[in-house]
Amino acid sequence: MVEYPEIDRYSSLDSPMHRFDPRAKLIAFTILIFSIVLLPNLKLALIGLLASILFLIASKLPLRFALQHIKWVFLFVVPFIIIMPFTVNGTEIFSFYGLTMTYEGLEYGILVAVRAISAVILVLPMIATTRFDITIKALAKLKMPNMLVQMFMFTYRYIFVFVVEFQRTWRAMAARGFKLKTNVYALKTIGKALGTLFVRSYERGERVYQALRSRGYTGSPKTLVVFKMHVLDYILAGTIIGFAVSLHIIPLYLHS
Amino acid sequence: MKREAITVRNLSYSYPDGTKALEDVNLEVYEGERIALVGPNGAGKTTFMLHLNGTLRGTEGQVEIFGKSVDTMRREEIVKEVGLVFQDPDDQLFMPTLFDDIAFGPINQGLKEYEVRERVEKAISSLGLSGYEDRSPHHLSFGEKKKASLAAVIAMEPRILVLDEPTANLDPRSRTELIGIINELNEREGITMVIATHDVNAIPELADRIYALNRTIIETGTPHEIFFDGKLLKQNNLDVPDVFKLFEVLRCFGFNCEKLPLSLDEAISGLTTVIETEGGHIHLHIHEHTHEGVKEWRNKYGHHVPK
Amino acid sequence: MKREAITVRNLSYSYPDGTKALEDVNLEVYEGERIALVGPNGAGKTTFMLHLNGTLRGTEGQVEIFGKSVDTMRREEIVKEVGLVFQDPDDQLFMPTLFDDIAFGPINQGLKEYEVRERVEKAISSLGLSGYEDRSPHHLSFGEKKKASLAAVIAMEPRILVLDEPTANLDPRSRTELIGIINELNEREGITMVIATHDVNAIPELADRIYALNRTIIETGTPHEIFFDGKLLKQNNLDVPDVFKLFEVLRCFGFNCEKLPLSLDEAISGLTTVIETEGGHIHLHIHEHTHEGVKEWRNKYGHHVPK
Amino acid sequence: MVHISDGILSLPVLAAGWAIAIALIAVALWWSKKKGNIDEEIPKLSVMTAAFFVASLIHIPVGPTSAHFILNGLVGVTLGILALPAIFIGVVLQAVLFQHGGITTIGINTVNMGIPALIAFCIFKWGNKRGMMLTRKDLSAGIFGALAGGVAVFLAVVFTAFSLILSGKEAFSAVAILLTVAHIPIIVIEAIVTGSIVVFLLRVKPELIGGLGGDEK
Ligand SMILES: Nc1ncnc2c1ncn2[C@@H]1O[C@H](COP(=O)(O)OP(=O)(O)OP(=O)(O)O)[C@@H](O)[C@H]1O
Ligand SMILES: Nc1ncnc2c1ncn2[C@@H]1O[C@H](COP(=O)(O)OP(=O)(O)OP(=O)(O)O)[C@@H](O)[C@H]1O
Ligand SMILES: [Mg+2]
Ligand SMILES: [Mg+2]
Repeated sequence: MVEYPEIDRYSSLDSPMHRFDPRAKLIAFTILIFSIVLLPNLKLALIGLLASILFLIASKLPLRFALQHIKWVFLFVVPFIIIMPFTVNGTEIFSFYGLTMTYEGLEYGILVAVRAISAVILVLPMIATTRFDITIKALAKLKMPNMLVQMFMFTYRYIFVFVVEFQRTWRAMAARGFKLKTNVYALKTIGKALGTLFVRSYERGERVYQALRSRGYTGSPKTLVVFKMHVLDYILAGTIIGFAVSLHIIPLYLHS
Repeated sequence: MKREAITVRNLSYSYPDGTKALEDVNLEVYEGERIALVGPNGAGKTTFMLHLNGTLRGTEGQVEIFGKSVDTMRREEIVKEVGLVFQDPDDQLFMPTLFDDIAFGPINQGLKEYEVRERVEKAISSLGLSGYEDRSPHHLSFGEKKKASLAAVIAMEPRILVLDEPTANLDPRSRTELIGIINELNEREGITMVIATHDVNAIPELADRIYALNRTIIETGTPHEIFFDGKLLKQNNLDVPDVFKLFEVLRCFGFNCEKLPLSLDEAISGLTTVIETEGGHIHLHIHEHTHEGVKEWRNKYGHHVPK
Repeated sequence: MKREAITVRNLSYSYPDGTKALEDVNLEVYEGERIALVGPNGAGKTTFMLHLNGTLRGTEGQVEIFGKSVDTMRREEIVKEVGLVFQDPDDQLFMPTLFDDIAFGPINQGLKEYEVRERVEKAISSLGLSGYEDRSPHHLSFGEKKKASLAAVIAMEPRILVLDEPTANLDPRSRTELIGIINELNEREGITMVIATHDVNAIPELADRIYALNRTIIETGTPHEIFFDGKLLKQNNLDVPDVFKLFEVLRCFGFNCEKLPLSLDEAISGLTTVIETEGGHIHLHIHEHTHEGVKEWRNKYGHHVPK
Repeated sequence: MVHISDGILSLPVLAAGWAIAIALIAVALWWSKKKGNIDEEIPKLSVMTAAFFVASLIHIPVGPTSAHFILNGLVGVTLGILALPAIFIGVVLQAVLFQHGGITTIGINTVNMGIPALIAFCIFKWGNKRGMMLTRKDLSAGIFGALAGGVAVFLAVVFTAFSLILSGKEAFSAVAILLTVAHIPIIVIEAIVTGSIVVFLLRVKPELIGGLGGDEK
């Protein structure tokens, strides 16, 4: 019904990506993702895709896990691959009941898809190779505003609690013969179940606040986490950022 | 021999994340029996119970209810046979009023309105909740919520009731009340009961037979058989009722009886019988093995309190 | 006389929605004492505990910790004195890993990093949780979560520990373990304890004195005093340990002892003493008042099971 | 599916998304800090956000496929202006935990769902003030809750479609239309569900409605 987030399931493996300092990793890959999604043509995008795949391989994440996380983007990209070829004007490939498929359109559709897929692939070496709480702590070290850091921390923690809670409510409904259909009765009933979830979460929020206060919370919890940049981290981050920038700069020279 | 109400064969289950919660579980419950399911935290009691009404489906093995496999039964059929009461009543009470909540099951069963009303009324009155129909479950006390969640399930008139930790977090009076209600449902309506509990002192009053579960079924037997098996108990983080422990102590002082009592009522009748058969009195004294016996007894339960 | 650790005077509290949860509560706890707070569901135990560290502030009356009013104390001061362990460990384990969670309090106390690490290590090892530092709470069993939430509080080294239903939902071994840990903290570190619980069988092992709460303080006394007061118990949905009940029964059979034991250990020493003073043996027999006595006893506890 | 993935939008749209999102979040946090005790709100807000996040993981059958709840209308109705940081957190977590949406599009996705949430909040408040004239309070809450829920999703879809169209290529308009049409059943579903949640909350926990941090309590 509802599943746990398991993005950091394989964060305890060992690979160059796992050893990469989390702060440097976040910055370098974010820049690379921005770089790739803004690439103007298919050739460059394919280079980006290739690089993304290499990073994924370097992360040693199991293929099945990777595919599970990547598959969603296809759902979003498919309409583009199908529709673009018929809506972008250009050189005709073939015509079909008045629909014209163009070369430019096809290329554009594929470009969008390649950029989207590369970006999703890169999220894995960036996020899935670090325990998620450490990623949040890295964001804190990178000066993300404290209020947002706290929200990430607590929200992430309580997602797990509520997944379990909602699963139980859902099972209790099923145990009394409820079946999920798309009719008004079922939807209203789901509304009530969700209402229950929200009421409980609100009450839990109050208790959590009380528990926080009981442990001296004054609005800005800190954590103990030691990050240490090694020479290798600088080199790796420098290389990735350099690559990201050169994807945009080198073609300028090649064209001129 | 009575009919089998629940038959479980070689049931195994792993959660999607790989946790092996159940492994090769075999069990049978006869019609009208009251079964206690005991086992340490994380033993798989809750997981097992979710299989009894098909909420979870084993990766292997099968579950039969009155001879029919749950795999082949339709949801409505299973739900009519097996009522599941969850540990945390808040998981189960999700309608804005108690009436709506209790009516939820019967409505899903497709009953007519007057039948639904009848069912709700009966369930409410048998749990002593009359007058609470329009209250919101969120505003009830914990004990009332527990009763309400039981009412919501018995309104569906299942032949089997599965209860997850019915006495947890209840104050003593509510606990006694709930035990009384459960036994009454068993006696009056003949409902078969499966009860997971950590409350060992309640077991003698609540169960005819115990299954000890720790991922797989370790042992089954009457409360007397199970509570006598010190090794089994120790290996599975289990405990025995205090009354039983005390009579073990009394035995060290020379009290002589065949069957150690588990509950207070058994203790009274036990004492009476022994006194009658032993010619009017029982003699307690310190004999040569008393201190040794007490020491052994302490070891058995790992009592930490210094003498 | 020992110092007063907690002094509560005329404390009243109503929730914003108007529920009067506490009314004119008066109570004092001496340093190093272990207090059990008993009362039916909804009696206000949890509400009361939230006042002890200033999380809730009474609409009337006041709470003093070691002679200082919580109203005038700064948050950090109160938190250093009073550690509160919540009933549901998920309310309290709000950080993503066990280490962060246990370190949370000490960091807020402004300790240096190495001190924080020391505190965490000590708390973790005294609860037997070594090796769990990097685990997230949702991968822990219920019993482990309970221990973790206690570790998180003792890492702050409070002089007073307030525990809300520490034994609920635990399997018997975890329960025994937790009781042992609580008592050790009391003995070794001299921590004052206030424990709300429905688990009457644990009270003799856990508490020197009982406060019976039902919106207001009904009574206070040693476990013996409270458990002897049948009327008080009945009026407040309370119960007594099974061992005590059983000795009441034994008394009907002619067992003669001044102070009925509440726990198994007391029972053993009680039996030994009585045997020694009575010249080597105890005589149990059915005398003219036995049956009457048993009947009265049944009435007292409203036992529903037919003879 | 109103989370746009990476690789589709143009730089100006992405940049504008981030700029507006950051500005709105800053204003929201500043505003609630000024009005009340934000320290107290943060843990509660986070826990609520977790609940909304979990709710949005639920998929329900729609014809042959299934859809996820969006519930941005409800987030608006319950959290008020704090809906913005909540939605931001949700969007980020969706992107990094489940790869729904993208990294570069976090800004624009926050805007596309957040602004409709605020509009839903306003509709609900305004509507309920008028609606008090109806004889039954929960009827009015139900109607305007449903309206808020439906409108919020509708606007989110429209905003998303516009983001696509604004990204240059008029060719995207076909996708945008497809997206909008595909969401019609979801709008109806969200309206019904949001309406019934609001009615439920009004009965059971009325303080949950009308913006956390409680203006006009
Ligand atoms: N949704 C889940 N996903 C993964 N593992 C789970 C899930 N639910 C339970 N488990 C694990 O399965 C095992 C059995 O859990 P279960 O809740 O059935 O135990 P239990 O006997 O009911 O324990 P308790 O006495 O504490 O209630 C435990 O190891 C638990 O951590
Ligand atoms: N947040 C709240 N708002 C309004 N009323 C509340 C709130 N929390 C508790 N109450 C009410 O206050 C009273 C005391 O509740 P409290 O939780 O303190 O009882 P308790 O003794 O801890 O009960 P239990 O044994 O079930 O844990 C109850 O009537 C309860 O319904
Ligand atoms: Mg369980
Ligand atoms: Mg309580």
